[in-house]
Amino acid sequence: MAILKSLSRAKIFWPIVALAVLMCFNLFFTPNFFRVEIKEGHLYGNVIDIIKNASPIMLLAVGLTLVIATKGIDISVGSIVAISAGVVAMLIGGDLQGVPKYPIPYAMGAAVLVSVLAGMWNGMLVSRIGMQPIIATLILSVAGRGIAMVTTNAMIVWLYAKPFALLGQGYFLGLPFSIYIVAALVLLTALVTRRTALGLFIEAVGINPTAARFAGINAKNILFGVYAFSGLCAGISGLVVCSTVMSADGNNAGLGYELSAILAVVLGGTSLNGGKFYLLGSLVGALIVQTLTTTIYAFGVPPEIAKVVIAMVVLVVSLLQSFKFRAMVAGFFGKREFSV
Amino acid sequence: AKPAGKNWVVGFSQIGSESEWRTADTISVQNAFNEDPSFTLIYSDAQQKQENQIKAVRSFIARKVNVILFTALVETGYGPVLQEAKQAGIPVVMIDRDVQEADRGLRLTIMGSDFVKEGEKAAAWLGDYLKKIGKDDGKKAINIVELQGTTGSAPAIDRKTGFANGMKDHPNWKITRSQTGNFTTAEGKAVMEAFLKADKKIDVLYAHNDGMALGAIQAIKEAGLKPGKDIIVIGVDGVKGAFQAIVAGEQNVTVECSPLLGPQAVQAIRDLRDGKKLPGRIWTIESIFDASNAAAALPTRQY
Amino acid sequence: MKPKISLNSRNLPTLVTLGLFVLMFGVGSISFSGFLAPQNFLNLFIDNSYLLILGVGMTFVIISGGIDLSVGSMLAFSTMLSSSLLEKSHWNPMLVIPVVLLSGVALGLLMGYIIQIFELPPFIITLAGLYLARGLCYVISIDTIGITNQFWQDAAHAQVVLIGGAFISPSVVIALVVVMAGMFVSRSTKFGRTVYAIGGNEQSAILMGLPVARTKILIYVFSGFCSALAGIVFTFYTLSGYALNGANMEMDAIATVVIGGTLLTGGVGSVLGTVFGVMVYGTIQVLIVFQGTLNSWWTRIAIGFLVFLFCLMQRLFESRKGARGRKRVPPASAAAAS
Amino acid sequence: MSGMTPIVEMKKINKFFPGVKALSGVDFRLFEGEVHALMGQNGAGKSTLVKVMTGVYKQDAGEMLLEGRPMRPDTPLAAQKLGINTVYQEVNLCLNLSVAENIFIGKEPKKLGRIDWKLMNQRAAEVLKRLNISVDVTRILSSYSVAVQQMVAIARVLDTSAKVLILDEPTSSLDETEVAQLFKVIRKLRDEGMAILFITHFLDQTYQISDRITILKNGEFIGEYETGKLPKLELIAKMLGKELSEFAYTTNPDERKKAAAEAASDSGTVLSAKALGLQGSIAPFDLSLMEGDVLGLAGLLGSGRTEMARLLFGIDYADQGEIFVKGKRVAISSPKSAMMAGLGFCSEDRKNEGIFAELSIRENIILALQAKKGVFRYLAAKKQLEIADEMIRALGIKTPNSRNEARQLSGGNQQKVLLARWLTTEPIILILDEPTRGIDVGAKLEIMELILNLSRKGLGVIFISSEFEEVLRCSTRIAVLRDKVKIAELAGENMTESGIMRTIAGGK
Ligand SMILES: Nc1ncnc2c1ncn2[C@@H]1O[C@H](COP(=O)(O)OP(=O)(O)OP(=O)(O)O)[C@@H](O)[C@H]1O
Ligand SMILES: Nc1ncnc2c1ncn2[C@@H]1O[C@H](COP(=O)(O)OP(=O)(O)OP(=O)(O)O)[C@@H](O)[C@H]1O
Ligand SMILES: [Mg+2]
Ligand SMILES: [Mg+2]
Repeated sequence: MAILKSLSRAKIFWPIVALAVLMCFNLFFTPNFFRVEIKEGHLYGNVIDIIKNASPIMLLAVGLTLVIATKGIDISVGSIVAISAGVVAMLIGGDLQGVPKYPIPYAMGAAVLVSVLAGMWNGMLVSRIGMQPIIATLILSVAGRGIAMVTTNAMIVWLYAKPFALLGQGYFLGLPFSIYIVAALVLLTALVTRRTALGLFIEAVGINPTAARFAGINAKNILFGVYAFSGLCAGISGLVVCSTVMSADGNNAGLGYELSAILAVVLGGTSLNGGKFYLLGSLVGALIVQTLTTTIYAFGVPPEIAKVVIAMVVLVVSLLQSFKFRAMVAGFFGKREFSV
Repeated sequence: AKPAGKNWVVGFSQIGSESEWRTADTISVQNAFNEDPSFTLIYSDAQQKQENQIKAVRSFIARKVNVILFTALVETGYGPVLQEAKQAGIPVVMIDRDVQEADRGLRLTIMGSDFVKEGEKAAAWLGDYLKKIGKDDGKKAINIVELQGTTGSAPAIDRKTGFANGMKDHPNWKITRSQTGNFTTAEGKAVMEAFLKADKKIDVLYAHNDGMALGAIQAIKEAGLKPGKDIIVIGVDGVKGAFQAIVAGEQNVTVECSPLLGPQAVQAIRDLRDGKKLPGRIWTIESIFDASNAAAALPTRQY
Repeated sequence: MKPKISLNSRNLPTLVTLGLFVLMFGVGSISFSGFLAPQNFLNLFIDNSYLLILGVGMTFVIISGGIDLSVGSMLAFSTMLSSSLLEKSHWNPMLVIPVVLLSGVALGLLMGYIIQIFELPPFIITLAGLYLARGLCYVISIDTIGITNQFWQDAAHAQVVLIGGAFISPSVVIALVVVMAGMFVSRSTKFGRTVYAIGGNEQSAILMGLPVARTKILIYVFSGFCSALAGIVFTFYTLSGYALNGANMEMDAIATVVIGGTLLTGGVGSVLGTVFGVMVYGTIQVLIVFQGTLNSWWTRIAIGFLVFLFCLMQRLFESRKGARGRKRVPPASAAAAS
Repeated sequence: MSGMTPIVEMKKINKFFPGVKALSGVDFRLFEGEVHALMGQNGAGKSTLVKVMTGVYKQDAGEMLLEGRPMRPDTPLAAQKLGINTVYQEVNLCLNLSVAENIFIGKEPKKLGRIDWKLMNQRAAEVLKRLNISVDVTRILSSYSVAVQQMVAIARVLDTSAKVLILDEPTSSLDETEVAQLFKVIRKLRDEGMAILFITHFLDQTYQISDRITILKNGEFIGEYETGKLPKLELIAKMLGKELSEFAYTTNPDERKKAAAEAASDSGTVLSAKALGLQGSIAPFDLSLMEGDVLGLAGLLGSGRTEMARLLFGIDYADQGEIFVKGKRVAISSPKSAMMAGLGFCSEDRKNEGIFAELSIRENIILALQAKKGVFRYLAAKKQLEIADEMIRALGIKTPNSRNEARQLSGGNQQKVLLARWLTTEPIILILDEPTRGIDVGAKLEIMELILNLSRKGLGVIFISSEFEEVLRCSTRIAVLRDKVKIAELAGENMTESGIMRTIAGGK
């Protein structure tokens, strides 16, 4: 365990550097970026917003980290977010007085269940039918949004049931409630993967599925499991997304989140080639992505060039993680080698 | 034209289903045509892609439809395919969004709303309202933040332009921040959160659609301010959620942009089949809703 | 190019896709009048010429085991650049075309270079490319720019009439030339075969003394070139530049390449397969338009379902084929570690 | 020789990997018209030296001369351009390309600027014919066995008019006739003046083919010798730095057989298979294995030994017959169920089916045990460390730290890690498919010694090796296979090399 920790610490170093650099930029150039006040009994400020708004991506990133560790990818999570949001909104219903159609916990449970089913569908395609992950999940990423539209009758469903607002808008001990959900999920995932052999098995499957099978690991079940888990994470993320704006928008909920989340995982140090994974790294990656977005809003970057700025930051953070690049910058020119 | 009373096949190329407004539009057209058994509607969703629209129109021509209903995603670039329709003798009726000047000869008419005008209406309403509550003395700066629609989309560009036109009469109005919220509630909220932290004083929020306005309202509330009072909230579209917000006093106004174009479209095509001449432009009937008339209108809203 | 097409394992997926295309076209012809017309068939090419060009570039990238997410944005950028050079700067079209193509090459080179030299994942770097190219579109203009230039107008309206009065557009000719070139390069040049070798096993390719680094960079250069060319063809199609063009088109390109039998894990696939993939994709769209009552959101579900059916069928064919020999490790698991 | 300039000369080469001194101060000379054997134990640095020479790695110190002039290839391609052709230890080909392409890619014959496929296929067939191989060169390489792949790798470098040819363990998966054919070709090339560097762990082959020998040990240069003047025993002693008498059991097979036969006779059956078979893979066979038994599987390449092992271990699913472990019928449907039933299996293809390159050595070792215990009974870090260190010590795995990634190990040490993985699961039946392939003499003896020790403790072993000598040395009984059929079982008197040969030749 100690070894795992020290390794992941080394890996997490560069993502943290990148985050720090972004923060420093804001410290100098964005007025009041770090000001935190207390309003309505909770903390209020850009930094708090970043944590709060990063939660949906963080939740997705947790699931995706495990999927990517098995050398897979899940591009359907954005659509599953929309489905989950749609289901929970339809079950709670748009009653103006805020009386839920079905009890809120049931509605949430149902939404998460549907998401897990979606994840299991992906898992089945990948592990049993043997489809390539990107194609298997492409199916649901296309069809899923359609399903979300069908569930919501293509309307934005507005919610007025107060207690449900807690998930995405509420505060607990002064901090956004959603961050506790993230913390709980990460803690649980870390426990399950690192205090049991699951993490090792996932990595083994990602590195060499055949060898894993020969070593007595049920690779298929592991694959199935990580996609189902990714569905679960997307489902929870969908609840938070729905609660944040108290509405479900089949068209736009979770749109493009899959790319942000994949980006977060990769920025966090987990390789798209599978193998070793870093949960905390993924969280830092998600924070980088969200800090960037918030910076663009707060700094007042014109929308026309916002995308260019994002591209540049993604590039720089990726380069920072490249061993070759660091070696180059450090002046070790000409030390070219092939690892065989 | 064909003899009256005959069954007609109508091809309808819709932009997509990117917003609830658009869906309402689609459903309105579909219902209107389905109610009349002498029409068969062939509907095609372009999923916000111009190329898909061109393909759809080509397929309509191959399918030999009698008339094409067409909502253009962008203004330009449909010339060649409209030319093909003309060669095939199929009339094209634009709905909601028109094509550019040079190609207008290739279509019969346009029915729909005017995004620039919506922006102008919003600015005009704001002028009146500020005068009414006595907040605008013509000198003191009025700080406005703007939530833009999807960068580059026609409603975003036009509603921005329209509002800017309206602002010309008010030198003390200032747009302090303007950022895209991509027409979505979630991004509208996130952007507004950042605005609120960066600027001490925001008087007015102008959102290019109600969805973003509703998201921003939540952000304003979280900042401990009162939407509709501390910050004047202006939206466009007139969706149900906005009416509810106006009734609750959290949004001040919504500029209607009616999607219910179906009945008008059916009527126009019937006229066409009967050999009548259509006017070059058919306007939709639209109004503006604020605290004075929203509550009364709310029960009748369909979307 | 290989002289004869034999039914061996290598072109089986291509044949499967071809068969499915014929089947779908047949179903359409039986169900709808006007479907089985020469023009309706040629429309598939007219309406998808840009996708064919993107597909050829993407095929190379995917065979090499990489991926290029930037193609849709690059296409948009190319439409913006050409329209603004033509309409705002009033450049000569003969100058605009090479400049636009060069811009595609330059962006491709940049991405390829970073991917290769710094050993970064193509998924992320081309994702950055996606943002960058899209951002540059907005920098040029957020408005659509209509093209009135005469040369462009002519190219857009010109019809190459074939026998029987049916016609194709000049863009189709361009696309077919690219397809032929792609087939030639992939089958008959050292570069093309090296692409396959890299996709099969990059480490082996290095040890076999193949110019892996150069080839990998060139693959992205070629894909960038194809995106830029596709952008020009797209402007012939729409006569305008628009910053939101080609959103998610990378997914269309990837889907058609995969439907065409190219494996995303690299090493296996063909340009011809991609052509059939595009045909299938186009036919799905035409079928849905002809059908005409599917609700918009149901079309998405239908398309998802069709992709599912396709992949499922391909998997079945593959495993039937694989069942003959004893199952050994698929080459995929030996993929290069970086 | 000393009068001539060597074609390749390497002086005082150093190469370090994190925590490993792979080469230190190694000198090496290769002359025109000679076959030079590079000898040394696993991890001695042979492959590393080759990789430095051919531009895969860059040396940390030392210089290299090509025909007296300094050379600095920085990629394998550059080395090829200098006239150095190499078959690396890990068969490095592209399984997705055709046989012909694997031979010619990068130097395809052209006609009018395009690849001339017809000529290429024709020439490929010709080159392979020189190696006595006739296969359909247009089929993709993955449809052929490892042996064919190995030959293709060799054919690839035979094609050219290079000055230097390097073969890193080319014979590890070839059978005797194939080796003979290869040697014929090598001799011819040598006589034409090519300099050939040859790495193998087969001592006999070294003496058959080489003119001179360079010995490495632990990355250090031991010496350069004329093959004729270096007796075999001395060579072994130099490579090992160990006395041969330490391996009493294995060097005295007769005594061992007697002891084992006694042990086996009064013990129970641990594994038996009845009419087990799979259509298209292997014909139904019977098999039984006693406690403490070592059953050798002998046969030519492709005779179905691996298939038999895969069926027993549940990798392939038998379509007929049944398996009993300790008299109880077991349903073996996956490696996992086989493992739970008490079996262990070391695959012959350690790169693709064995090692997890990016996992640590420790994780590689404990993985099967962990899989056996299940996900939730996770071995504590301390326990893991204990087990791994114990195994590293017991098997003599050369690594500074069990935390290092497994890919940094040399081939032989990776094999030991695999063996360690299965030993930790304390199986009652262990199937070893070519555990000695590509392993040096010392390690081979160690592994065989280990097998015997285990069998003495009651473990039943199925041992597959292409070297009859090894099979004979270890086994208490030998099953002979030919063309996917088990044709005989030999025991006692009949267990001789000629006995096996006769049995295999018999039916034809
Ligand atoms: N890429 C690498 N990274 C780290 N260490 C390495 C690497 N390659 C080789 N080594 C180490 O260098 C030493 C020499 O390895 P090498 O492969 O040259 O041995 P070898 O003599 O070829 O052995 P074998 O006979 O088993 O193939 C070994 O200890 C090995 O662990
Ligand atoms: N994927 C495959 N497709 C077709 N034939 C194959 C495949 N893999 C192996 N073979 C063939 O099956 C036979 C079995 O080869 P294999 O090497 O497994 O046999 P073996 O008896 O285990 O010999 P050894 O263990 O010495 O390699 C060979 O003739 C080989 O050509
Ligand atoms: Mg070696
Ligand atoms: Mg074998």
